[in-house]
Amino acid sequence: MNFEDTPEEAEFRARCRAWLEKNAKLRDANSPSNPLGERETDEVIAQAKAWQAKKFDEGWACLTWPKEFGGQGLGRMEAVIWGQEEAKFETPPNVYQIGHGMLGPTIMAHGTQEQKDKYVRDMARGQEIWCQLFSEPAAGSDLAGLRTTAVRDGDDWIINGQKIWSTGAHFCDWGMIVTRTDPDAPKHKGLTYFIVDMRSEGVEARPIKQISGASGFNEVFFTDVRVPDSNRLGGVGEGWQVALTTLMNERVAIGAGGAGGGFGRLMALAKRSRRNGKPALEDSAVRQQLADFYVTSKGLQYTGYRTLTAILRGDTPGPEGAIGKAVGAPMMQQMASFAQDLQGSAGGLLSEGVEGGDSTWQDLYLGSPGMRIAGGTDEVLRNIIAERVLGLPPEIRVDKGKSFRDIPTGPQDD
Amino acid sequence: MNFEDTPEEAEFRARCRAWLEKNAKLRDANSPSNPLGERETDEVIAQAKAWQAKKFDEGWACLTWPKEFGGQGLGRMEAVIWGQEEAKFETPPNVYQIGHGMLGPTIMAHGTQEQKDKYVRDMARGQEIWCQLFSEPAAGSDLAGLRTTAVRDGDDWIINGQKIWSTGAHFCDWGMIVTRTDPDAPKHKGLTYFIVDMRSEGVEARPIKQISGASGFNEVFFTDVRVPDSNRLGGVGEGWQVALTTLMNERVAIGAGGAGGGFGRLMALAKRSRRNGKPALEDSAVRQQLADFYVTSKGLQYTGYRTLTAILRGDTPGPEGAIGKAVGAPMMQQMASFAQDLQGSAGGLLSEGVEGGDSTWQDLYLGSPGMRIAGGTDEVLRNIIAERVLGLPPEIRVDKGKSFRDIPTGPQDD
Amino acid sequence: MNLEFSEDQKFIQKNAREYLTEHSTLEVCRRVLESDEPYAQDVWKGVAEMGWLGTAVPEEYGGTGLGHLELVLIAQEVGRALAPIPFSSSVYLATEALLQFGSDEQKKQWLPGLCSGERIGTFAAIEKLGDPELDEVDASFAGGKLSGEKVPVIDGDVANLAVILAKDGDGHSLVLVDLAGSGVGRAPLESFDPSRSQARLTFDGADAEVLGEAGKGLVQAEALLDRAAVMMGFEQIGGAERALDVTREYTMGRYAFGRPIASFQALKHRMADMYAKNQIALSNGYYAAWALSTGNEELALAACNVRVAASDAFVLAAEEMIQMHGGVGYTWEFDCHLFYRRAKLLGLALGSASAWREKLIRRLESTHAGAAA
Amino acid sequence: MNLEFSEDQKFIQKNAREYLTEHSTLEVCRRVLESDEPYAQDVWKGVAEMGWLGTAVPEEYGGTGLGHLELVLIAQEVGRALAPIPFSSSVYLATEALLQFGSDEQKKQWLPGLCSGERIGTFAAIEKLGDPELDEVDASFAGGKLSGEKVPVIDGDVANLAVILAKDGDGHSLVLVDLAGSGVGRAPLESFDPSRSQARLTFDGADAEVLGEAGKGLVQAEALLDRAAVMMGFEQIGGAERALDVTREYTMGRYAFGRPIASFQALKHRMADMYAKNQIALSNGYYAAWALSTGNEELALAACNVRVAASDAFVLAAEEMIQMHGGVGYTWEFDCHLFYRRAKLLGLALGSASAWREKLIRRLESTHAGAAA
Repeated sequence: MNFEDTPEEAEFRARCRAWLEKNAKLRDANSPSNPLGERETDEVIAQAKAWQAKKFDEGWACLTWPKEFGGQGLGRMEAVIWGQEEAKFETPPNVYQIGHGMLGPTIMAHGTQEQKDKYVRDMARGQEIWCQLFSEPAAGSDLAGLRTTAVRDGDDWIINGQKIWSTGAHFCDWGMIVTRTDPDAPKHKGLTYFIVDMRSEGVEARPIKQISGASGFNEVFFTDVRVPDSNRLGGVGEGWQVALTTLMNERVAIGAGGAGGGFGRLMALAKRSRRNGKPALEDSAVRQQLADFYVTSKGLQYTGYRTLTAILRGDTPGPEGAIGKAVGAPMMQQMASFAQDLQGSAGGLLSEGVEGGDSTWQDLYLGSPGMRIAGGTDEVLRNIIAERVLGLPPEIRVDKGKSFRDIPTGPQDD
Repeated sequence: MNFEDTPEEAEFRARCRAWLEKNAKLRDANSPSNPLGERETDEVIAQAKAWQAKKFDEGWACLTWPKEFGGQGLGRMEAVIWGQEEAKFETPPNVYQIGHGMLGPTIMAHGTQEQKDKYVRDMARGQEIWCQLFSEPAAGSDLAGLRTTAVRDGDDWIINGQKIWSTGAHFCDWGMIVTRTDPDAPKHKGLTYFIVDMRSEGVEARPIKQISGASGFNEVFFTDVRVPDSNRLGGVGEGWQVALTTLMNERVAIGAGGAGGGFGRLMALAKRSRRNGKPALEDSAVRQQLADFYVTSKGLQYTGYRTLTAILRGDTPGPEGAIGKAVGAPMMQQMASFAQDLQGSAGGLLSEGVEGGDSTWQDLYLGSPGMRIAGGTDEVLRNIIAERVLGLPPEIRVDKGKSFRDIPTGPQDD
Repeated sequence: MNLEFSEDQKFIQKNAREYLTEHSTLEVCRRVLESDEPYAQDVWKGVAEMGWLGTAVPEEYGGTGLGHLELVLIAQEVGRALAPIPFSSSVYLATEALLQFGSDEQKKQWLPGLCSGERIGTFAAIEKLGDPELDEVDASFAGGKLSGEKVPVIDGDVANLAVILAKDGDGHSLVLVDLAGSGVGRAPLESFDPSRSQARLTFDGADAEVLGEAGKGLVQAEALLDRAAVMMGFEQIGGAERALDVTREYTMGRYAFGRPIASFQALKHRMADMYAKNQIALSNGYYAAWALSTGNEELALAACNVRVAASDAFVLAAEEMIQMHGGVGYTWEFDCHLFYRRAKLLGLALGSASAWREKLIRRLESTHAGAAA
Repeated sequence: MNLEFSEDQKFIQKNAREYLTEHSTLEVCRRVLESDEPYAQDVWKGVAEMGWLGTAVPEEYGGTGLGHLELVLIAQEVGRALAPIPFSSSVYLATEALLQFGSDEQKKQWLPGLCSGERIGTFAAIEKLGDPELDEVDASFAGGKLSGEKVPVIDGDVANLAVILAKDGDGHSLVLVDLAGSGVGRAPLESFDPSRSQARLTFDGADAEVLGEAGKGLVQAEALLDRAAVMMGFEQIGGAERALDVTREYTMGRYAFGRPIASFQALKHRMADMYAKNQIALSNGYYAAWALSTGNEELALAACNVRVAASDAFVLAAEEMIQMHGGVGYTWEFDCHLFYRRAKLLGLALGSASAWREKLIRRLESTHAGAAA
């Protein structure tokens, strides 16, 4: 049990730090993170690509990937240390989270040698950006209910349908899509996974405006989009297994961000705000609530460290990682709501208005419902914990064993 | 909209009050009620019977029942006023809650004229006490799953099986029991309801010790107990409908008690206890929590008044009455737990120990889990609200339409 | 005992619902939210024509001479519709302040305009971040002139009449200010719920006159906030009820795993909790409405009860509404965020629920009602 | 970075679990609960023979010379077993106080007896209802004599050695008292969890000697409570984990409506919440154990974190345990109430979770760690 760096780790950390200090600026550590963020402009994308290229060229990209695929062949510990240090600096938004965190590993796990050679190294250098095309309007938490079809046509497949909640699809070059190739099979079967060129004819991405006003997500429409069979990842009908690899990584990624930051800023707000005729930070009820946030967020942080310890030992992260997001995302909403309450009437403003006020908490209160939904709703995560960690019985399934065509999808079916 | 008595009501209230003052002593209004209480001794039972006889003889028993059945033929408003006033006095424990609140109305609704004549008036005078025999060890929230059988034998029925959670069965003279008379029918069908003499051969009541140490409930074993068909209430196979009448009244009765009392005593405790170097009542966190209890308990009280208003207008109380118990019972547990926390280390004692301490809250913390379970668990009540008030779909039923014999009852069935 | 509204009162509510269902749809709320339009003038005009602005105002001052029992039911419908109009500021606060504390002359001067909707009123006490005590104000009144700043003031950008709490010598007074007068500055502020606008008001020797008794400003402001809290409580309850209705309907029609998501017990139980919270708020509201309408001293506690319960209920309902809608609930195009924004705004408008909890306990301590509860 | 116990440490934990599973069953807990027996002497003797009482005590003083990382894992198993023994009082408090503050002579005099289990120690600070500040004590020490009263003192009826916080001139000191000496009175008190006994201790000029530095009693008591909170936290987590395990098993086997009640989503989600709470407590525990074992200054915050999280987790787990068992969970004959009582007792034993929340914020304010969190 040790929370401190070994001498080797400390040395590596110092090297990361030195490179970062030369190439970027330290950021304010007290801002809460609001990951489901802004719509990336062309300028931001260009900055992100430049930053990734610089990292790649100087040996700081995709540290754990094999050197042959553009990585550095380093251990997970080094990647963690790099991540911790990079997070302390102002860098362009990470538009590679999905590609590097989920899709690269999926190709390396399920792709042919050709596919690995063709895509993975370029993905590491980041001059092309990747997105994921999973959810559909009628298939959210029940991902296996998806309806986008792919039909074989000679050496190609023809894709038709609609995807939704694709982060960054409007600026991405490549996507990874799950389609239904056999509607007569039970719903988890009959799915197939493809790599799709987002510039193909028939692909149209429309940004979705979120309640915060930002548009990080897209609806993506596929009309007779032609994809060569060589872009198929995994076997025909095996798309669900491939998708699970991707999803497992998603929940770990989102969970880790869920409980981020903001506590110091909340203490500072409590110091400035009035309650019961004195600064709110002197109010015992405020202090009790602050303590609860602190205890929970520290607990989540250390839970993350425990998961990391397991990963460092070579274990696969298990479903217990779901608690980071299951607890962290609702807590962010509660923190934001509490902060607005601390502001009193001024909390009903979007920003500024009174001395010291800004829009941090309002933005978070508007952004946090998305955190509770994207990448697995609170409800799905509790089911995962209940069924896969505690081994409780699954839901009674009315769709089990039925062919996809026969499953009710709306009241009209009754 | 009016919370105050009309002149007629005020006059009636004064009459109640005058009689009560002559016959009983005012009680301390600040004690929280702990309805699932003590084991009644013979002495207590004798006191209760004497009090009921006095009320009956002087015209204060079962006010709303028709005069022919020993009541006073008064309106519900008068009954409410009487109840409010009587509650302010020290009286023997009400061992008639089940008989007068639930069983009498059930006989009046479903009984034959003979049954009404034979039982109801005596029940009003209270020299014989009644209990309810519904739950079984394997049929708690799922009451329709009960297994106690009644088999026809000439003019009689022979009852075999085990009931549980019968309040007061060990001192009762009469019981009302639901039995299964047709195991091949689907489980809500095939039930029949009887009146049973608790002194019959083959009836054995064993008190159940509760976690509080008290024993208000019983297990009751039936071995070849013979009941004449003239004691059948309602038709053969119609027991479920008759039982529903009883249950509807039970939830209203328990719900009304759920949020009772104790707030003033909690404030007083907060005044005596230390926190943050001052009386806990000056601590803002304590005050916020007190306020929440107050707001919720007042809300429940007024919800009860709304229900009462509906009853006074002649409406049947609807399933929305479930919120009294669904919210009130868990709140009592939270209040007790909070009070123990206020006491700090002394809260870990059963009673006394430090100045001003008594066992009120410890008793309530031990008693409140029973309030959350008896007469419909929190979960059952939420289902009732969800399905019968909000009209949400019922649970997926794996037992629907199956004959009772074929329904899984344990892992061995799989 | 009769804890129910009369048939006549229910009829008024039914009318109000029908009118608003037709004229103040969520599209109207969205229109105001998405544009620079500070409030829906069409709805405001209609509501004025229906006579709702003067529901509790005697006919001699331009009102309809009904009362607060009728007004709270209309407020509930205004809340249910998320009507984007300055109803609460003008009716619960400015009009109510004049009704309670105004001289006959002041009533004659201002109430008819408020009832007809030609005038919009508001009330402002707060100047500081948080939930300051009422006496923590710096704005001051002397010699008929008001100076200082109030921020944020709901509907402060569209109101033309304001009731202001200000220092007045050693004490405090409520003063009336015509916002069209000189020495008044106003700057719109970005609102968390842009369907209800807010502003910063600045006074630099603006003409003002005392409303009610000079020096009694704190007591009067507190009484005014109590009264407004009851009406606002009904508005919040209306919003919470509709949030539950919409969520119920959506979850009945949305299928996952081959069944409506409303059939999943986790959602059912949470909708049951929402219902229970709404009912507890409503029952507290009934009692408070009775106390408000009869002038019963129970109002001091009842106002806190309904304010706390209704604020919590509406915020919970709106949060659950988004969550149970899933991904679409988080889109701009769905209406969930209209509720989410409004719930938060109304929950903070008269001070946070926490501040009202504190107020409740202070009152329980001073009335000894705590011991009798 | 390595947030995990070593294989050796896990082996010790496994052994402890096996031993307690065999020798400290719930029947033993119930035996003590239902009788006048103040603690299970058989289990105490066995635990002493296993060397657990001196886990963190150097061999020269009769211990096994392991450390606190091993001790917290044993504590977790003691908690899991609901062992009815004065482990926390004697080990986390009295033994720890001697280890941290005792002179070499004091250690030699007392530690061997504590490690062998012949002596039972306890600690007492509290005299007043609630969560008084540490300096709110009236007991006083002067000229080698202690006078005053401590109530309640867990295991105060069976301990023969006590560490007492008392006034000492202008300051406070920790003092050691042999409870067999003259001038010591003790009266058993009814415990909310009768499987752990409690008493009132009175001192009337009892012989006592200073432990640690005279006048530094408050600082030392605070440090001692921090250390004990970590070990107690693991004991609470052990209890919470077992409460979930038992509940899980019961709900899998109990059928209603033709299916195991564990298949109902409302129960599943709440068990998931219990699991999450337990994990959050455990992760805070890991960090605190590291800080405790290395003497890292992070202990000041980490002790609060684990104390708060573990107290809340165990109480929730025990409440849900009864609820999910339904009617039988409410019977004396089922074991749920053993957990329910123990959870509440341990949650109050070192001061309520609320008091630890307050302590956490005070420390965050003074360390500025709040800003860096």
